Amino acid sequence: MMEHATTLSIAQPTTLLPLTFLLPLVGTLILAFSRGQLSYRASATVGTASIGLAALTTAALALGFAAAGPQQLTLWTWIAVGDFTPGISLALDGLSLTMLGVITGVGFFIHLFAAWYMRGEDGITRFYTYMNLFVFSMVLLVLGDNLLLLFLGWEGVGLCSYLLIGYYYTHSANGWAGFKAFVITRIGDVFLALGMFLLFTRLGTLNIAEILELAPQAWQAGDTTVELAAFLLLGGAMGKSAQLPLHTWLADAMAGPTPVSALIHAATMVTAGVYLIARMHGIFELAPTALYVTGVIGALTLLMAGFAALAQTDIKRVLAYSTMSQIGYMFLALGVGAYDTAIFHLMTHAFFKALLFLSAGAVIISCHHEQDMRRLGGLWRKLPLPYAGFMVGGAALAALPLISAGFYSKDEILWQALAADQQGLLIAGLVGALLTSLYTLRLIIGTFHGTAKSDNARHAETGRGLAHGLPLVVLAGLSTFVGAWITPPLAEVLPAGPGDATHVGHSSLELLAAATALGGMALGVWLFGLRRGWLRLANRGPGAGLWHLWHHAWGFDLVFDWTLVRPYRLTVWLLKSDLFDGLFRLLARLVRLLHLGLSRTQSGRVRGYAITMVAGVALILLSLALVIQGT
Amino acid sequence: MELAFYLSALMAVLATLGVMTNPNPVHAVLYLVVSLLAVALVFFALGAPFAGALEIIVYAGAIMVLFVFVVMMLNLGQATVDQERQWLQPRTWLGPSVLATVLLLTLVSLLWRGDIQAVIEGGGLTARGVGTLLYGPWLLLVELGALLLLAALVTASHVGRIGKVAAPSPAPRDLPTGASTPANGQAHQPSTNGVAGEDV
Amino acid sequence: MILVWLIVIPFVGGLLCWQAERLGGRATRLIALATMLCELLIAFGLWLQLDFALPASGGTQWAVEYRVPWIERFGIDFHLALDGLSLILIALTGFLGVLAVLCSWREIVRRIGFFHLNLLWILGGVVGVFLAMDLFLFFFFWELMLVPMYFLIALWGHSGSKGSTRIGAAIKFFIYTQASGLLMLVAILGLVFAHHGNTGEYSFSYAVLKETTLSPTLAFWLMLGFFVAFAVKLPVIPLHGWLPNAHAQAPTAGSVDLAGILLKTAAYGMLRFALPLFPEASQAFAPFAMALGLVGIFYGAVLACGQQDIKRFVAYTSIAHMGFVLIGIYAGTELALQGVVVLMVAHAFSAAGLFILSGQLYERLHTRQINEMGGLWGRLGSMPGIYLFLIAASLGMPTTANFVGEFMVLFGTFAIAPWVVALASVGLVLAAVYSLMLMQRVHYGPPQSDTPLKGLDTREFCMLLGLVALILWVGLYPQPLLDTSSAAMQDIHRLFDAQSSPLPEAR
Amino acid sequence: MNGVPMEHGLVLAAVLFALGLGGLMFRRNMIFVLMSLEVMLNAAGLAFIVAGTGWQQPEGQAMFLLVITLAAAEASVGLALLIQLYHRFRTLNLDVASRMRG
Repeated sequence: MMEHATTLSIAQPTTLLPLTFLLPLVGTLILAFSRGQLSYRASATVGTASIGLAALTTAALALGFAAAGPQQLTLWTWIAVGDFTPGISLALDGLSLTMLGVITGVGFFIHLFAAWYMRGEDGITRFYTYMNLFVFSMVLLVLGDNLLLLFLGWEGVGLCSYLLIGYYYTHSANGWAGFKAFVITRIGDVFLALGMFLLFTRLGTLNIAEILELAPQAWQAGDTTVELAAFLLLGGAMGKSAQLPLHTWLADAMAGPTPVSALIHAATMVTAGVYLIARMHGIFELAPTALYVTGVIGALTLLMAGFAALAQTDIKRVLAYSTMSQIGYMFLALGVGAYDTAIFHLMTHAFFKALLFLSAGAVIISCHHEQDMRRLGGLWRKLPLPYAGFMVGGAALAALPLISAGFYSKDEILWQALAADQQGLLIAGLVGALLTSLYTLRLIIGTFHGTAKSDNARHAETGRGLAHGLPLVVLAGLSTFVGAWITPPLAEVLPAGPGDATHVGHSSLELLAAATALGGMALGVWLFGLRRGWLRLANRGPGAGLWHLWHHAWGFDLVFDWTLVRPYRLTVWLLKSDLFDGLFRLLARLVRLLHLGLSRTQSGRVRGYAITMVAGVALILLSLALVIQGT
Repeated sequence: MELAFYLSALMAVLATLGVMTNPNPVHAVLYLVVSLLAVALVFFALGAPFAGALEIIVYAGAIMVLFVFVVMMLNLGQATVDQERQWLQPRTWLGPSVLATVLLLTLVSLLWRGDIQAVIEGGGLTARGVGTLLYGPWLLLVELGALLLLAALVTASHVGRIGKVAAPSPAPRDLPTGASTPANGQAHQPSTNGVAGEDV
Repeated sequence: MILVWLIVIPFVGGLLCWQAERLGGRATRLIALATMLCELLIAFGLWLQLDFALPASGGTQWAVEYRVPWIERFGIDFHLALDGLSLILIALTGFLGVLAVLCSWREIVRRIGFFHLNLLWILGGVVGVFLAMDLFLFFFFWELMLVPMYFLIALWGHSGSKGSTRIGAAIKFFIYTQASGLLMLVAILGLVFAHHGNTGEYSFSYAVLKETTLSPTLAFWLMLGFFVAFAVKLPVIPLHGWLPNAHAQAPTAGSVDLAGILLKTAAYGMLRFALPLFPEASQAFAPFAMALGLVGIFYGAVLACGQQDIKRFVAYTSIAHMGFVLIGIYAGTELALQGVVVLMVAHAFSAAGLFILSGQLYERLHTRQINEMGGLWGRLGSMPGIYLFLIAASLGMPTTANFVGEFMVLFGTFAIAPWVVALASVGLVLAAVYSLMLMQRVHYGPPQSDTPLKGLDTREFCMLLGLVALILWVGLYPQPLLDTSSAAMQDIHRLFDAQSSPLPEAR
Repeated sequence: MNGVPMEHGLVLAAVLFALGLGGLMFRRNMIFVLMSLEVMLNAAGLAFIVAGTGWQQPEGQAMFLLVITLAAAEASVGLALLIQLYHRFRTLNLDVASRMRG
């Protein structure tokens, strides 16, 4: 079937479908087997072009999709044993198309930007190999029509994330950050795997469409089994999407190159959990408790991460916590049953967070790898383009009313929460919006305003070239209301949210949300810009304690260190000498001891032997005599 | 006859005690000869004259002669006697003696249970009976005995050889002859006899 | 007759190698290589020629059979037979044999002829184990493969750290396996005598003994004898003591054979003998066996983290992987059993690859201590990339064969024992922990020096690339493998099925 | 009195045997050890004769013959060893030859 993929035709979208992942795969293979023979330019070209072509393919698919509708393509049967028959088969519907667009579209611009960002680095071939492999895995994740293929992509993106976080391998800390990311997400993956096992055992299929069809027939809403399955899937999503309490890896993941953070840890991979829950919405619809817990986790995460983002000094860590917070919004939306809204926010978030990260990357390279806010400042004249990127992206992040993409999606989430009658979640969302405005302002003011606080910042060099400018401009454009015009074709795939039916009170909520965002911004300007009141607050009394707590993101790392890492290390240390084998070694030692004792009797003196023998004979005869006497 | 038995028994025990306690090797050998002769008398008293004769000829005669030869050859004189005196401390012999006594008492107590009703009156058994038995059903055993003697001969002549030291001692030459001739004489084993004869 | 050739070729090849030492090392190696290639080709030819997908017709489960009487008085036949499972494992033996010869091309310089004699005789013994359908013959080959392995470790091994010597490792290996073999012999004799008691005839034939009626108690004890014998070889905690030492101290070729094939003989033995001979007893024992498998997964994973010697590290990960195999075998569903087959093949590839790489690292660095490594990524050319791939395979990354195997086992077991699967899945996290820890400590971090080391030469690169390709092939399209073993696995699965439906009479 | 009770003959054999055994154990000089061995063998022979005559069986005397054969063989080999010992160590002390200790 593979040979069909070579015949390009827009009229038959199915034949185009494999190209979306084959192109990145070809890129990966070319780069991986070049064995260091390619120049920088050639590597970057191959790496970027493969994703660019995949993006074009996606565009063609989108055009075809309008006419032809959902597609289905089976390449080959992966495993066939009994009724266990997952295939390497792809399904294209509105949801996957949206994800595909985000992955290849945003991915292409990030790859392009990376060609500028990574100049002068060693091992660019390795970088693009991993990046292309990542896109390949991510595409398979969203296109897979069964859970096992989805899991293939799911693990693949995790591996690429690990590799790219540890890209600068000469620093051990980077490697350990990647390690942490992989292991924590793997914990989530185990839950997902268990969910797969459960669903397959009960429903006899792994095909997602069939599962969604069979589940309502098999279970009543609220049935324990289906709740359990939903919780297991949720566990997988929490790990991948850095939701409480499996979120600690994301901040450390910033050790990777900034384009990696933009692509993997903001735009695509971390939102895979949202995709998973939206994809499996049929299960969650039957499991109200799990769905509610999803919302609560989202709300808690968005608050926790919002506070933590307030107290970070590394600009990338601020963005990392804001990513967690925004995904928290998406989970909140999922939790109230507004799947399409979550995906919509996923898309806009991909635009503006990629923009923010790329702008941050531009700042970091321009300032000679300086990424501590306390050592930046006053850059807005020297770096106009990144400044503009930060302004537009920040506006979208803080949901500046009307002109930003973020406003439309976040407002929709809050409305859906209200319509679902979840006041608690709504309040959390509003508080989170306030926090978002605050830390966004702090980030922009700290980085671009005031005076330059280090030599690196004073001698910032402006980035040049198409690879630097084009991604920032395009993403900035998409982060404004232009991006909000894109309507994902989700109506066929996902059920309508609770707020789609009526619009009573929608406008008053919009006003409230807008007021919150603007109020937060005003407060931020006052706190960080005009009066510098923030410093006074953060340095004194309880403020310092809170700062410390938030700076370490509520101390989750410490908790995990004491509850998991240290006990595990202790176990390793205790068992190091192989306890069970020790039993056998003890046996061997005992035998040796006996051997030594017995060989002592081997004196070599004949008389001694004779005496021993006679004593033995006497003993035997004596006992014999006694026995005879006894009878 | 009973009297002869008990007297010679007493003599045998006393002579053996002498063997065990005497520090002088030559005296000890002589005591041993006496002990063997006493045992031979016991045999006569019990009515086994053939065995008694063998005892005198082979044991007291041939084997003991060997011992005497060796003692004389090694020239064990006063030094050995002193050495033996020094070794014969109570500390040395007490433990083994107790052990041997225990064994003896056990044996005796086992024998003294009184369930052996037999009384030896003597007579009745002749050399003829023994010969018929040996060359009848026990022929294989006789062959094996001959083989054993041949092996002993080869072993003794091999072991007794003394490296590169000159002056071959007479012992290895004498030992096989002395050991095998009487035994062969009793066994009437021509083939072994022939071998021994060639050796001599 | 072709089956006899399969066994004879390695033995004759070994003798030829032994004598060919006079012609020089190169001739010896070429002869050994040709022998193993020949073996591999025959296995491959059989695979093309025979059809294993369908349940064999004519009342016999074997695709090829060879039988001549051997010791008629005790009913011992020289009985060889081949089905899909045996064929897969024999092909694996051939392939790893080729790898073993290739990977010792530079490493072994002393007594080359005798080395290859031992190497090929091990492989011959293993092939015999996979083909023998007479319990006496099986025991014969089972013992036969131990002796050359002993020499391989004792004569060409590396003396490791902290006073663990190659001789000590060899002796430990021999005592463990020999003791277990004796236990198996006792169980075999017990079975034969039980059969004799029933029918008045002696027979060691697999097919005949399968029909023996046993009292439940006796069946349980005999099953335990077989199980313990195989458990030592698999290995199952707490009978694993020989494995880390033997793996670490053996030469690379020995480690490859040990991990790749010798461990598989145990799984094969369980599938072929322990289960079919004693279905009820095995069924009753299954929860314990699965628990032991779980313990193995955790224990191996935890201990791997504490190792300083890379080969010991890989050895402990083998224990963890074999835990999955054990769980799959005793789950008894068709899916789990097929998963076991895939997992065995996958583990053979990945562990062999890691051992080969460890050997190559040793050739370059002259140390196997992890704390003397670090930052090797930039110094070794393309080797770290392949290392990374094999590490990914060992932690069960999808697209690799290990993933297919592990997940089929888990999918298949979940219906039987969900809690076991839930706990075993935690082992997946631990697999990530130990695998990446190895990667981190060997290849990441600040380099110890800047001088580049020799990259992979053509021989090494081809070997490793072949492994990578095979792992990917099985990971993405395992169907040929599954079709081959399907009939054999269905037979075993039927035993479990027959048990779950109530049967009044004991077999 | 008519005849000797068999027990008496056997007890005599036991006494001689025990004496020989004692000598074997506490003597260090090899020549005495060999003599003790002769005494013990002789005692064993005596026991055979006593039993043979007691039960009126010729086998006892036949066995005695074999015992004598054995004693002769033993004496020849033992004395050869003794000479060897004396040449190696210039003494007849048995405790000196203890090289085969464990």
